[in-house]
Amino acid sequence: MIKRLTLKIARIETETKNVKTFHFSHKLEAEPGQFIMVTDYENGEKPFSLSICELDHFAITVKRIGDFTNQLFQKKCGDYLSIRGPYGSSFFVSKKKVLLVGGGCAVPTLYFLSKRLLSNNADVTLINGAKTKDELIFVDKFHSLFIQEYFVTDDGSFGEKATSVQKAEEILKTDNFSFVYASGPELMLFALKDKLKKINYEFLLERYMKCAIGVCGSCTIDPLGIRMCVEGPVLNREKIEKLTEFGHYHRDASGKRIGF
Amino acid sequence: MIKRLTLKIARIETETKNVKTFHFSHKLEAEPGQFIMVTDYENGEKPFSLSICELDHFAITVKRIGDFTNQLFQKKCGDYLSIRGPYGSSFFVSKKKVLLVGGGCAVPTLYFLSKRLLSNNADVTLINGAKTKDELIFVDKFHSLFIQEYFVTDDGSFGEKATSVQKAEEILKTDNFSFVYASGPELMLFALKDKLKKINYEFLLERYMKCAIGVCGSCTIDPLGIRMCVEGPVLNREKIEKLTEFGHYHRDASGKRIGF
Amino acid sequence: MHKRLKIKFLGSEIDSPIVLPAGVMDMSFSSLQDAIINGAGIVTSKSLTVQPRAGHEGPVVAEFEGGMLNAMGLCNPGIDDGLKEIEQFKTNFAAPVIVSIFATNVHDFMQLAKKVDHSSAEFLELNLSCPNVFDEFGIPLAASPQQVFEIIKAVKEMTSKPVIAKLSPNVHAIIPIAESAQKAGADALCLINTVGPGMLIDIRMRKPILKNKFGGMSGPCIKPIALKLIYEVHSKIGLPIIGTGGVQSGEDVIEMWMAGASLVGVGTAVHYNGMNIFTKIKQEIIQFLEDQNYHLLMDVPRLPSQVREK
Amino acid sequence: MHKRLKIKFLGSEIDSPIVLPAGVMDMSFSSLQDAIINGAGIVTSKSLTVQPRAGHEGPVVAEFEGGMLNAMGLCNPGIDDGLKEIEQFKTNFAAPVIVSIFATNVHDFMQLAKKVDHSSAEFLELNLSCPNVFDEFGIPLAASPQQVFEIIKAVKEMTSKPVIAKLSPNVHAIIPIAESAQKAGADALCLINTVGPGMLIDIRMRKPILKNKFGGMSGPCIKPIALKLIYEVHSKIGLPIIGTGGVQSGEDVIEMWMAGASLVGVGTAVHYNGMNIFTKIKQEIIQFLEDQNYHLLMDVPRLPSQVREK
Ligand SMILES: Cc1cc2nc3c(=O)[nH]c(=O)nc-3n(C[C@H](O)[C@H](O)[C@H](O)COP(=O)(O)OP(=O)(O)OC[C@H]3O[C@@H](n4cnc5c(N)ncnc54)[C@H](O)[C@@H]3O)c2cc1C
Ligand SMILES: Cc1cc2nc3c(=O)[nH]c(=O)nc-3n(C[C@H](O)[C@H](O)[C@H](O)COP(=O)(O)OP(=O)(O)OC[C@H]3O[C@@H](n4cnc5c(N)ncnc54)[C@H](O)[C@@H]3O)c2cc1C
Ligand SMILES: Cc1cc2nc3c(=O)[nH]c(=O)nc-3n(C[C@H](O)[C@H](O)[C@H](O)COP(=O)(O)O)c2cc1C
Ligand SMILES: Cc1cc2nc3c(=O)[nH]c(=O)nc-3n(C[C@H](O)[C@H](O)[C@H](O)COP(=O)(O)O)c2cc1C
Ligand code: FES
Ligand code: FES
Repeated sequence: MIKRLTLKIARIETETKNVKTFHFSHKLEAEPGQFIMVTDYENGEKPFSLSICELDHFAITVKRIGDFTNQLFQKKCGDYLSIRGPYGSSFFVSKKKVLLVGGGCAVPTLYFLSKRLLSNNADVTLINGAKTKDELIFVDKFHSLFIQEYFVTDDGSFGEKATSVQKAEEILKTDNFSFVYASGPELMLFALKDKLKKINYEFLLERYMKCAIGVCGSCTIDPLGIRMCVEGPVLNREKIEKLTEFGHYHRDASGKRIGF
Repeated sequence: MIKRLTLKIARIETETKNVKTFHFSHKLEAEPGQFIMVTDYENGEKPFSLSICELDHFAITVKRIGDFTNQLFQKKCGDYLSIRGPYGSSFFVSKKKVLLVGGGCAVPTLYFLSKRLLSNNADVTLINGAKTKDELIFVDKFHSLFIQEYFVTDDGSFGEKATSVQKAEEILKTDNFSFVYASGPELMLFALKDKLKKINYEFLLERYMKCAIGVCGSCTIDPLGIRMCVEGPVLNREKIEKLTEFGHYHRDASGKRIGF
Repeated sequence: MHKRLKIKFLGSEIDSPIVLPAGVMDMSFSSLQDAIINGAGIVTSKSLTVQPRAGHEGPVVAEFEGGMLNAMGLCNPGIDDGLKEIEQFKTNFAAPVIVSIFATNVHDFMQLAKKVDHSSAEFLELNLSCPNVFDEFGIPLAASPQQVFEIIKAVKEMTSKPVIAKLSPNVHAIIPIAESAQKAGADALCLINTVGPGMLIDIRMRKPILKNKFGGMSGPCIKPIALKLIYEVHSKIGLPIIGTGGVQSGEDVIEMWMAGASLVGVGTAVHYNGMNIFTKIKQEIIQFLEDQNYHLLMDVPRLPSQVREK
Repeated sequence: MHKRLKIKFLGSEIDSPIVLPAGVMDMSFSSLQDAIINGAGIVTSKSLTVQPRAGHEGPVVAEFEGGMLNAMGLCNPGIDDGLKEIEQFKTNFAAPVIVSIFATNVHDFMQLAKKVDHSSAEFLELNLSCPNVFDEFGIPLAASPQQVFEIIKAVKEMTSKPVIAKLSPNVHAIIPIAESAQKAGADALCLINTVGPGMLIDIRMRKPILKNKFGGMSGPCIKPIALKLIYEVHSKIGLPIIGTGGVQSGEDVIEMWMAGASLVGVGTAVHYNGMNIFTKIKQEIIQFLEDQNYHLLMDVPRLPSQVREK
C-alpha cells in the first residue's frame, strides 16, 4: 500500500510558456522513469514523471495541454496538491557510455536519469529536441551537468535543424554507445526504434492511466497485456520488439482504440 | 495480528489421572508465563499456559475440570487442535537466586520458567505442592533439571506435609532469595503475598478469558482495569499490591462477580 | 491541550471527542476508569440486557488483514449488575457515561430504559444493530425503519435522558432508518456497529473459526464504510453523530469529524495498542490543529456536504 | 498438476478454478490472454454497456489497511468494441469467457444479451450490483428481488448461453434476492461485488479522496463477508457460485470452496502481486491437496452446511 501524500507546492518554475516545474519539499524514494499520480480532487488525477528527485525534494515538469494541466497552471506556491506514488518501472542505470534521446516535454525525466547515471559514473550524451526554440526545455538544467549535449529543433531556431531521431542516427554511426534511453512522442520513439538495430535500449511509453496500481487494466499494451503503470512506463528492447500496438494505436479512457 | 495455527497433536503424556500434557511439533516464539488459546471448534476455546517451549516443539499441561477439558482428554495423537497466541505478559527472567512456588496444576508453567532461568544462570529453588501425592505433577521433569526441589502435600502423602505457602515462609526465613515466582490457586497466592513483605515477586493470576487480544474486557481486574490477557497473566508486586479484587472475587463469562 | 478538544454534545461539555464504544473494554468500572484516565471523554457500557448473558462459546474473535470478527454474543452481567459497575465508576469519576442496552422487543427495551433512567449515567444508547445474535434473534432491528421508530418512541417515554440510536451499516439504504430514528425522537445517532457479519474457515479442520459461525467486522478496514454513512446521514439528517468504526489515529478522528461526527468512538484499536492509544490520538489531533492553524477542534470545518438526491 | 484442479461448471470442464473477475485487468484481449497464460481458468470481460463510457474522473482508487476503494464508473468501450476484444482473444485461446454486461433497465439488458449471444463467449454475467454509479443510476438493482427477477427472466429469453447473476453484498438479507435469481432462471451466481460503498477523506484538502466520493471496497478485508454470503446462499440455494472477494492465496481458494464456491475470482490481489499470483495460488492449492491427501480439488468436501432457519 502506497500512502497518499498531501503536500504544499514549494516552488513553481516557469520553463516555457506552456511548461512549468512544480517543486515539493519532501523526500520521495523513487527511481528515474517512475511517475506519480497528481490530483487537486477537482479536475481528475493524472500521471507525471519525476523530473527531479533529490534527498529532500522532488519535482514534476508539466506541459499545459488540457483541463487538468490548465487547472494545475492556476495553482500558486503554498497550494496543496495530493500525490501518490512513485509508481511503475524505472530506467536501468548504466555505468557506461550512453545516449539519451528526448523529445519535447518528455525530456525532463531524462534529467532525473542523467543525475543518477552521472552518480554511477556513466558517460552521458543527450539529444534534447523540440519543434522550435521556445519548446526546448531544461536547457539550463542540463547545461549544469557534466554531459555531452546536442540541441536540435525541427525549424533550426536553436541548435541544429534536425529531429532527435535524425541526430541520434548520426551520432550512433560515429560514436560507440552501449545503451540508448529515450522519452518522447510515441511516433518519435517508433521512428527511433528502427535506427537501433544493434544496440540495447529502453523507452518510456505513455498509456492512459486510471488506477496506476495495476488493477483496472486501462493501461495495458497489446499483445503482451502488461500493465504500463506497473511493468511500464519504461520498457526494454525485448518487450518493445514484441509490441503490435506500439506506434500504431493506444486506448482512451473508455478502452477504445485510437490510432496515432 | 497473531496468526491462528492448526496443528496435529504430536504426543500426549499422562501426568496424573486428571492431568495430561499435549505436545505439538512447531516452533512457537514464547516467553515463560505466556498462554495460548486452544480450540477444537466444538467445545469452546480456553486459555492454557505453556509448560514446555523448545526450539522445535511446545506443550500445554491440562487438568480435566469441565466440558472443554473433558473433550480435550478424548483427543488422540494426530488429531488437530487450533491454537492462537502466545498471548500475555511473561515472567521476568532473573540471573540470581530465586524461589518458585507452585500449587497443583498451575505448576507446569514454572517448568518452562525454570528452563529459561537456568539458561540464564539463575540459582533456582522450587516448591512443588499439591493436596496429595497423586496430584503432584511434573515431578520427574523437574527432577531432571539442576534445581533445588521441595515437594509438599497437604496430607503428607509425598514429600513434606505442608502447604506451599508454609514451606515458602520457612525457606524464605533461612535462605536468601532475590525474587519469588508463584503460580497456583488464587487463595494460595493471596496467602503467599502476606509472607512476601520484603521481597520482590511475580504471580500468575487467572481470569476469565474470551478474546485474549485485549478488546472484550472480560478479563480486567479491579481497580486497575488492566487486561489480564495482555498486561497479565503475570503481574508484579507493584501491581498486585494495588488490586482490590485479588483474593476476593473474579468475574464469570457474563461479567458477574463471583467470590472466592 | 484539553481545552482545544472540548466538544459540546447534547448540551454537555465533553473534555475529549474520544468515546469508548459499547462492548470494548467496558465490563468493569475499572476499565471505564482506565479509559478516562487515558483520555476518553465519554465511556459506554457493554450492551446490557434484562438477564445476564454468558455470551457465545469461543472462539469469539478472529483476526484478518485490516480487521477482526467478533461474536461475543452480548455477554453482560445483566442490567442490574451492569448499572452497579456504572455507579461504582461514578463514585470516582465525573466523566459522562452512556449506558448501552439491548433487547429484542419493545417491552424489554422500556424496562431497561427505566432502570437506566434511575441511574447516574448521562446518556442512553439503544443497540439496534448487533449482528452476532442472528441465530437467536434474527435480522437486527435496525434493518426496519418501522421497528426503529417504535422502539425509540417507546423508550423516549421512559426516560428524560438523551437517547442515542446505534444503527447498523448492513442495509442498502441508511437514510430511511435514520429518518425514522429522528422522527421517533432520537437525540443522536451512533454510526456504525460492526459490518457484515463475516465468516472465516479453518480449512484443515473444516470448521468455521467462530463458534457462532458469523461475527461482526470491526477495525481499520471498516472506516470507509463508517465515513460514507456518517457523511450521508450528516448531509441529510440534523442529528449529532457518534462516529465509530476503524479509528486508530488523530487523523482518523479528523476524518470522522469532517464527515460529520461530533464524537468519535475508538474500539478495536484498543486491542492493537491498549488504552493509551487515546493519549496518542489526542496528541495527534492537537498536532493537526497546530499544523493547520485551528485553535479548537470545533473550529475544524466539516466537508462541504452537498445535499445529494436520494 | 492441471488435472487436479479441473472443475465442472455449468456443463463445461474448466482447467483451473481461478476466474479473472469483471473489471480487473480485462480492458484488452491481451490482458485476458495474460490471465490465462498465468493460470486463470476463465476470464471475465469488463462490464460492457450499450454505449462506451469514459468512467469517473480520477482519483478512481484509494487504498486503506486491508483493501481498496474503487469508483471506476464502469468505463468500457461499449458492447461492440468490447466484444471485438473477446473475439480477438478467442482467435488464440480456447479458455472460456464470461461477458459481463451492465445496464439500468430491462430493455438495455436484453439488447446487450442478444449481442453476447451472437459472440464466441461461453457465459453471460449480469452486473446487478455496481455500487459506484449511485449518483447516476441510484440503488443497485440487486437490492430488489423484484428487479432481479425481471431482468434475469428477460435476459434468459434473449440467449441460450448460461446466465450468471452477480449480486451485491450490501443488503441485509441475501436469500430473497438469490431466490429471485434462481426462480427467474439464473444458471449460477457470482458473489460478491464490492462492499459498501465506502469513503475516505483528505483532511488537509478537506475533500473526499475519490472524485465520485464513494467507491466499492475490495481486497483481503472483504473475504469474511464473501465467505459468509457464499456459505449462506450455498446452504439454501442450489446454484453454482463463483466466489469472489479478497482471495489472495491457495488457502483462500480452499476457504471459498468449503463455503460453497465452485469457481473462485481473484481480483484485487492482481494489484498486489500481478497476474503471476494465479500461478502462485495454483501451486498453493496443489500443496494443500497433497498435505491433506486429496487427489482432486473436487474431492475436497464443503463445510457441513447445516441448513439454517431464516
Ligand atoms: C507515465 C506517464 C508519464 C507522464 N509524464 C508527464 C510529464 O512528466 N509531464 C507532462 O506534462 N505530461 C506527462 N504525461 C502526460 C500527462 O499525464 C497528460 O499530459 C495529462 O494527463 C493531460 O491531462 P489534461 O487534462 O491536461 O489533458 P486532456 O485534454 O485530458 O488530455 C490530453 C492528452 O493527454 C493524455 N492523457 C490524458 N489523461 C491521461 C491519463 N490519465 N493518463 C495518461 N495520459 C493521459 C492523452 O494522450 C490525452 O489525449 C505523462 C503520462 C504518462 C502516462
Ligand atoms: C492465563 C491462564 C492460564 C491457564 N493455564 C492453564 C494450564 O496450563 N492448565 C490448565 O489445566 N488450566 C489452565 N487454565 C485454566 C483453564 O483455562 C480452565 O481450566 C479451562 O478453561 C476449564 O474449561 P472447562 O470447560 O474444562 O471447565 P469449566 O467447567 O468451563 O470451567 C471450570 C473453571 O475453569 C475456569 N475457566 C473456564 N473457562 C475459562 C476461560 N475462558 N478463561 C479462564 N478460566 C476459565 C473457571 O474458573 C471455571 O470455573 C488457565 C487459565 C488462564 C486464565
Ligand atoms: C469485541 C467487540 C464487542 C462489541 N460489543 C458491542 C456491544 O455490546 N454493543 C454495541 O452496540 N456494539 C458493540 N461492538 C461494536 C463497537 O461498539 C463498534 O461499533 C465497532 O466495533 C466499530 O468500531 P471499531 O472499529 O473502532 O471497533 C463491539 C465491538 C467489538 C470489537
Ligand atoms: C478496479 C475494479 C473494477 C471493477 N469493475 C467491475 C465491473 O466492471 N463489473 C463487476 O461486476 N465487478 C467489478 N468489480 C468487482 C470485482 O469483479 C470483484 O467482485 C470485487 O473486486 C471483489 O473481489 P476482489 O476482492 O478479489 O477484488 C471491480 C473491482 C475492482 C477492484
Ligand atoms: S492504470 Fe490501472 S492497470 Fe494501469
Ligand atoms: S479476554 Fe478479552 S480483554 Fe482479555
